[in-house]
Amino acid sequence: MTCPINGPRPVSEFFYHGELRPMPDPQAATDDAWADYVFNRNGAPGVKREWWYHLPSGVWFIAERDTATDQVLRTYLYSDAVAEAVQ
Amino acid sequence: MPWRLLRFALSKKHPEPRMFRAHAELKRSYDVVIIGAGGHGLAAAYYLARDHGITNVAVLEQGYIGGGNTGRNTTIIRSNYLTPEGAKFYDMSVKLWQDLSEDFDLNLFYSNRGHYTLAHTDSAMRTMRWRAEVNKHYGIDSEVVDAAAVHKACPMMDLSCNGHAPILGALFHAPGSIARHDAVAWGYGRGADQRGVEIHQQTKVTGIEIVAGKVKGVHTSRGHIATSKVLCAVAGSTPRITKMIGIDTPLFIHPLQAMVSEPLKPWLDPILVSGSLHVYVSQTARGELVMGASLDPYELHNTRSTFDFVEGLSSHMIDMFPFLADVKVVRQWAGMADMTPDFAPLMGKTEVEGFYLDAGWGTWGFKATPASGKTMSYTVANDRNHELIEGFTLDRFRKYAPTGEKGAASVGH
Amino acid sequence: MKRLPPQAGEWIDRGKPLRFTFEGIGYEGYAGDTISSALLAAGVRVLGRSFKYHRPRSVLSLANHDVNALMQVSSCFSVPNVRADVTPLAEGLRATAVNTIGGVARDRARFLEWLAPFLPVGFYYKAFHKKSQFPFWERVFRRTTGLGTVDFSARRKGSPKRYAFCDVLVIGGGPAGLAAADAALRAGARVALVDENPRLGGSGLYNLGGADGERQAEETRRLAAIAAAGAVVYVSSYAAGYYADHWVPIVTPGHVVKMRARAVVVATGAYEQPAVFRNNDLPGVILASAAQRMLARYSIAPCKRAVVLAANDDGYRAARDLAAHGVEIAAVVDLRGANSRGAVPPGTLVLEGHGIHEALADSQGALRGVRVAPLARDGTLDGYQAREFECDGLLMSTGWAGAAPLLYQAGARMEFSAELQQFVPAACPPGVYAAGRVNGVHGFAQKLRDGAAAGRAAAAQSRKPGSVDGAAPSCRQERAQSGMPSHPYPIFAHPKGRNFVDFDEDLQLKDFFNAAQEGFDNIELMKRYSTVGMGPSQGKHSNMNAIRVLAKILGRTPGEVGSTTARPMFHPVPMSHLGGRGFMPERATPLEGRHAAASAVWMPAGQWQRPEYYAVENQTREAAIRAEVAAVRGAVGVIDVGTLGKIELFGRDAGAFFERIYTAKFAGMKVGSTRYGLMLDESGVVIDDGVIARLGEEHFYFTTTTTGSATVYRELTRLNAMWRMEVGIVNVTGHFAAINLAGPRSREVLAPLTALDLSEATFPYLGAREAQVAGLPARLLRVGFVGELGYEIHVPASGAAHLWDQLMKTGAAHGIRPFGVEAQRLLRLEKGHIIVSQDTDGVTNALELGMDWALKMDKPFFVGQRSLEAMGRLPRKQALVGFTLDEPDTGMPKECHLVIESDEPAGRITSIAHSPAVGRVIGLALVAPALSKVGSTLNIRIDGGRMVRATVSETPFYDPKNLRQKQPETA
Amino acid sequence: MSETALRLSPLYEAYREQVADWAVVNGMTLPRAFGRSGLPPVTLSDVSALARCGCKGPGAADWLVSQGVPVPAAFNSWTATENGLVARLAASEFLIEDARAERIETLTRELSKGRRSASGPCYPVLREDAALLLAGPQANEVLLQTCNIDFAGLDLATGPLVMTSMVGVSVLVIAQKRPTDVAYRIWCDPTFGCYLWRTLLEIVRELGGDAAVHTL
Repeated sequence: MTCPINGPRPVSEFFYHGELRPMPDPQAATDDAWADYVFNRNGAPGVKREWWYHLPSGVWFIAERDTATDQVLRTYLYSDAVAEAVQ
Repeated sequence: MPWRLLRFALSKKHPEPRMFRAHAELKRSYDVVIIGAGGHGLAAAYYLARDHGITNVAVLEQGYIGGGNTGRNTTIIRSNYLTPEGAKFYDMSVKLWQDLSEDFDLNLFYSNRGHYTLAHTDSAMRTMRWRAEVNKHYGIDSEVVDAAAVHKACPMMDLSCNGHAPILGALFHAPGSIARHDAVAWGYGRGADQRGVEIHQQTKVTGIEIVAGKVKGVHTSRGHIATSKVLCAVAGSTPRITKMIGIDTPLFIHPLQAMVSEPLKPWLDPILVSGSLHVYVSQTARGELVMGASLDPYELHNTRSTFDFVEGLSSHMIDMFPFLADVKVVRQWAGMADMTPDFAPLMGKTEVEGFYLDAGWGTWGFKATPASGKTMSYTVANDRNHELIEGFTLDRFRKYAPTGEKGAASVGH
Repeated sequence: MKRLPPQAGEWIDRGKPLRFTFEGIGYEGYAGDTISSALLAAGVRVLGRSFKYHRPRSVLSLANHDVNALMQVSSCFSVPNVRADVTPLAEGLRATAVNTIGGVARDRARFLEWLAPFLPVGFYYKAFHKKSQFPFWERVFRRTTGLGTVDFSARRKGSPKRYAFCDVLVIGGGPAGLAAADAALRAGARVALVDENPRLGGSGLYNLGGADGERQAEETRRLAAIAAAGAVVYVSSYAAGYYADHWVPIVTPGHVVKMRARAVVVATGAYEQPAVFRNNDLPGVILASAAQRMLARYSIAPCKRAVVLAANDDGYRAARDLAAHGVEIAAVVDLRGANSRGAVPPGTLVLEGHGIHEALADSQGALRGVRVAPLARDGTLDGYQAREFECDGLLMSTGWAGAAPLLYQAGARMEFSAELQQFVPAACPPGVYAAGRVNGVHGFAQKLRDGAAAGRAAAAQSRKPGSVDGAAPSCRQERAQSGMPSHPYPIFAHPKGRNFVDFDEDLQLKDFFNAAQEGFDNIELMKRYSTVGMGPSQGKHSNMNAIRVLAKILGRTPGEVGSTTARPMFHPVPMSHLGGRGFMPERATPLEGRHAAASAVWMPAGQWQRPEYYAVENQTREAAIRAEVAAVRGAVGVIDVGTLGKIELFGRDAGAFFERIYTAKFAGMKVGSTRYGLMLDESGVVIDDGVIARLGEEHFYFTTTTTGSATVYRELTRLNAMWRMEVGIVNVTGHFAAINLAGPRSREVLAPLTALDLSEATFPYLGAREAQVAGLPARLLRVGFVGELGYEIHVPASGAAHLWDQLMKTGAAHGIRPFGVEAQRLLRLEKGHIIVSQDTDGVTNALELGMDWALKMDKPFFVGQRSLEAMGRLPRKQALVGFTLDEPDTGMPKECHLVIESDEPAGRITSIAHSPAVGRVIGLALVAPALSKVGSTLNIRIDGGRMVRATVSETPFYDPKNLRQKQPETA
Repeated sequence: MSETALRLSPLYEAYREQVADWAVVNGMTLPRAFGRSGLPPVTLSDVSALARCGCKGPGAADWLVSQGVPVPAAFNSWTATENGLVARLAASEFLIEDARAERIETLTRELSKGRRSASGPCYPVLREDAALLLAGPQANEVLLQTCNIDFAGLDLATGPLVMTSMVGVSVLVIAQKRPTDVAYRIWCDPTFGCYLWRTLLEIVRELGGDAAVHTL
């Protein structure tokens, strides 16, 4: 796993949080839709955008990882992802 | 020497038929299609045929019989669960287990060893008491014991765990057992086969045909089958199947690893589990120590091994059993565990008519094999959830009513 | 067997004799010997017994695969399952064969072989399972099962593990590996080289074909070059497995080296494969390469008179090596047809188109001769035409199986080469290269070229990843020049069986046919049913033949049958090596020494140890705790709360941030005040609580639970990254120490140490201040967890001991006393304060706590709020209530005893204790909503199944109006 | 031991029983000697008494520049200053260490006022770290046995700083080239200090080394 700030490190130095998932508008969402957001996961294999955390430095970042092969395609800070989305 | 082995010496030709027939072709339609020829799928097929008279059943398996988590787990059987739903369900399972070898006429090496869940902290002791009290209420043989009782059961263990995590006591569950895992799949497979069920190995499901919210058929690598009922019993592959029909679930897949030592003369009688040290261990009929730890910390859909795992587990094994320093680890492996947020399974009917789930087996699926077969066959045959699985249905999450097995939150094995 | 005359390159040091015993009999060997080689040299023919039938066995490979010569070896304590073929001899070593009854020579368990006809493949599935009888049979099985014995007196060992780094890791120090290392070094790479033998060189130094001085010389030159170029060499070491990103743990004799390479060359060679024929397991039947190793390394003649079974050139080379050392060759039996013979010493009988029909045993069970028969056109042997040859050694050289586990683990795609009759890599992942026999390249010159090519490619890859395509092996030419190293089916049926495919598990040829007949006719099911390859050698000598047999049964090719996965470990690894030192981080507050000096009795709290209470001489635990409680209620106490998480929040949006993460409101919070907060997860489950202090408009300081500090900080920083508010979060958990000074006299204790005005008016309950205390910059919070006037004082960690000392000094006159976690638990219970994770569990949501005052549902958003809204519309499942025990004399409930209603569980006790302040047993319980009203009766089942009654009560139990926390100045 | 010092090293409990002779450095009680002379192949020293402070936030770099503190340009790097060093942790956090306590006191005072530069705010970070120094020819061997970083492969000219896990503890490590060897500075949370010290010292002693006093 390559931390965008600290470089390649053994995966044991990282904490995995799970997939980056947009939160629905709590006001607009029905109770069912909210429950789906809270509990359901995209459990199927594929390339996912995930939150990872480098424990010794406290850096959060996004990893694009193929969960079938464990291959990490790229990693970047969330702020960069937002910047990218804006552009 | 049992007399029944005589025939092997007396007959010229090996006197055993095939356990499961090979079928050159799939039929055009089946009453029920079961995806997954692991213990769960085959058990459901067996009870469908035996208890419900439904024999026009195909069990489809992309690999080979029992090649998934059935053959990768650490074979621990117990019913000392925390929730009433869990305790009752697994109690049924343990009772079925006890008769299974005779049912099948196949020796599963169902070996009653006694099961100790070690507590290293006072909060763990509290949880043990909670489990014991719930268990006892439902007639399950569990009790909280002190460190002296643990010492008596396993005098060679270092109760201080090298000073890292002194053992204060344990939850003792007398019915805790181990069994020969592959044979369970074979036993159910043979029994189902004998009753007319077709087992199709190397047959991959590529799609599920749904019309107006109802199951109509299954697409496979060997052609299309018409059916109105599909039971999905594929553990770590469940999300791939549910994705085909657009059902969302809380399942997430993490690898679960295990390792085994070289064969040793038997010395470890009970099954030991330590939540604090992330160790569970038992000794098989072959004399190997089978050891496991906690789930891998991130999602992954393959069965690769990591060295971190054997390092951590070995270190904690030596904390508990310092004299194992020179005992060698022969092999490590992994399975894919389909986890749920509340550590309880995901079973029963779904929003798609005729599509039944048998999933969410995380790290607790092997011991559930008979009960899941029994309850799922009932559910499929009657299109009505069996009462023992009502706490395990998918819609509990929309009711914000998880089944709190997670409250036990030690190692879930 | 006697030693041969001294020769150049032998591994034994004849100047250093070593005495040892085997099965209680004394022997002598030399330094450099293994246990097996010393025993062979001493003429011992039977080294062990087989697992199932207890047949006599001896050396097969002399290459770490001789699982039928496993030993129990004792020095200061006894080690099970030692591989005698590779374990160095040591002075005074005592060895016995494992798993015998009464010794290897007269193993009483050998009767099991007579039962063989009754014990077909999988026999144990077919009987013994009557419920009434299984326990008996299980005891019988447990007596016979297993190999070595665990010595409970063996001591804990933690061998130091070590990381290492290199550009190119070459695994295997044979011709191909040395060529690869040499080439990589020449390309300027940092090279590490691993070989499981005590010396490098591999087959280049023993597969000599009679007298290949040139080959030896070339190998020796290369070894010198590698040493001169500074390669890091690990001998007597093996790569246990290949793990992602070129991580390869190297198991050395003393410890594990975790090697991180930029590129890996797998030059692990091949396992020579046994032929299958009747009695192919007799002591004296060995692999040809094993014979060559005996000759060159240990200067032992494997026998006096040999028959060589050959199906390739290597067999003839071995025959010439035998002859060169004076061993008589009765015959070379070549499985191939006419004109395939290689060079043999003059006068040697060569029988082409013949095979071994059976091997014959002498009275000890060792080899005395073979019956050689011509091959029929269908590949079977014609036993009627068999000729008998007397011999005490039979060398098998019929083929090889690549030592490919590491390639499988690396994800190489393997394919079956019909030309080579071997699984070879078709494509390797980036940075992984195969060379030599494992790559299907068999000739010496070919191996050198293949190795050099791999070494160059690996060096280039290590400099610039992706520069070399690791996918296409450039070895087609070398493979094509490798001849036909392996026979396609060196497997021969015999009506009387005992033709073993798997020596670990005593599996005979017919077992495979029978397993297939029962439906176990794919390789994975075959493996699981027959247990082929599941023994200690993990199928290194059985898998390939099992695949061939199954292919034959199914009428397919081995490629179509496929191979099973090869998981780590390559060889078994001791747990002490894997466990290493066993690092277990521990945390200590800066007051650890002060607590120890005050006789603290410790209890674990995550990575911390906290004082449970302070022991007092001649006082029970209970009395000591009672006294601590009394001090807090009546005078003053101090408790180290430094384990609490401590986090600072800065920035314009800090207040708004808190609004979103805690259930309370913060927008209108005044500077210099504190507030209690509950933290939830998205599903509304309570995950943490703490006190939040506002120290400035843009500056907050808050505490978390002891176990929650790291996870809360982590999650907050994630939310901050996502929400992108102007907030800075600093985790100062360890950098601040915290002491809670509590009790009616606390103000008087604190006053002399600070200039801060402590009056109730200027520093009221729930206030927060920054001031100098005892000369230290401190933060003071007026909190009431234990329900008395109190100050939580936070100071930089290095000053904690000083502050403690000063408090104890000024407090002495007021009867100050340190109190521990137990006293605090009781004190807070009297106040009805919850402990997250004791009074809640992994699924308890905030609505169930009866703390609606802390849930500001009218806020726009906080984590968990939306789920609480939805749950608020659904029936509740449980509620946390306080209760008082009705009749304390009937029995004392414990935490987690159940509340029973209508014969069903209806809740559980989460906290309980006798309260001195209330004079009753009080507690908290999570109960069914129907039981949650004040005044409801709770029926509690206690130990022994007895029932006791309690009544739901209001909380706090003690000082319900919180007057004691707000005490005005005492006189 | 001295009763008068205001501050105790986070490592104090780890060596208290082995030390007879104490000194006070920067207001912190420290050993005067560990009772072994000569230069062992590797030594471990307590340098926690060095004055230290930290800051973080988007405006931290600019604010430090405004205070005349040299700021390392690259993430995860450090620069030596006249009496200490400035280390850049990840992107926008800094650790400043100085043998002169007054210098650090001034910075801390300024920081506590809530500082903001053009590029954003700068927040103070309390640094009560356990600070260790590992030196001698075998120092790298200690690191290889305790953490998964190839320190020998780092280019010391670039002043690399590594945040990693050492024997299970999060640490910050820099390598300082010295005339005869490379010394490693290690910082960790003070509550892990004693564990880290004891664990490292055990390995240091296995390698023939020992604890030593390092004069600040």
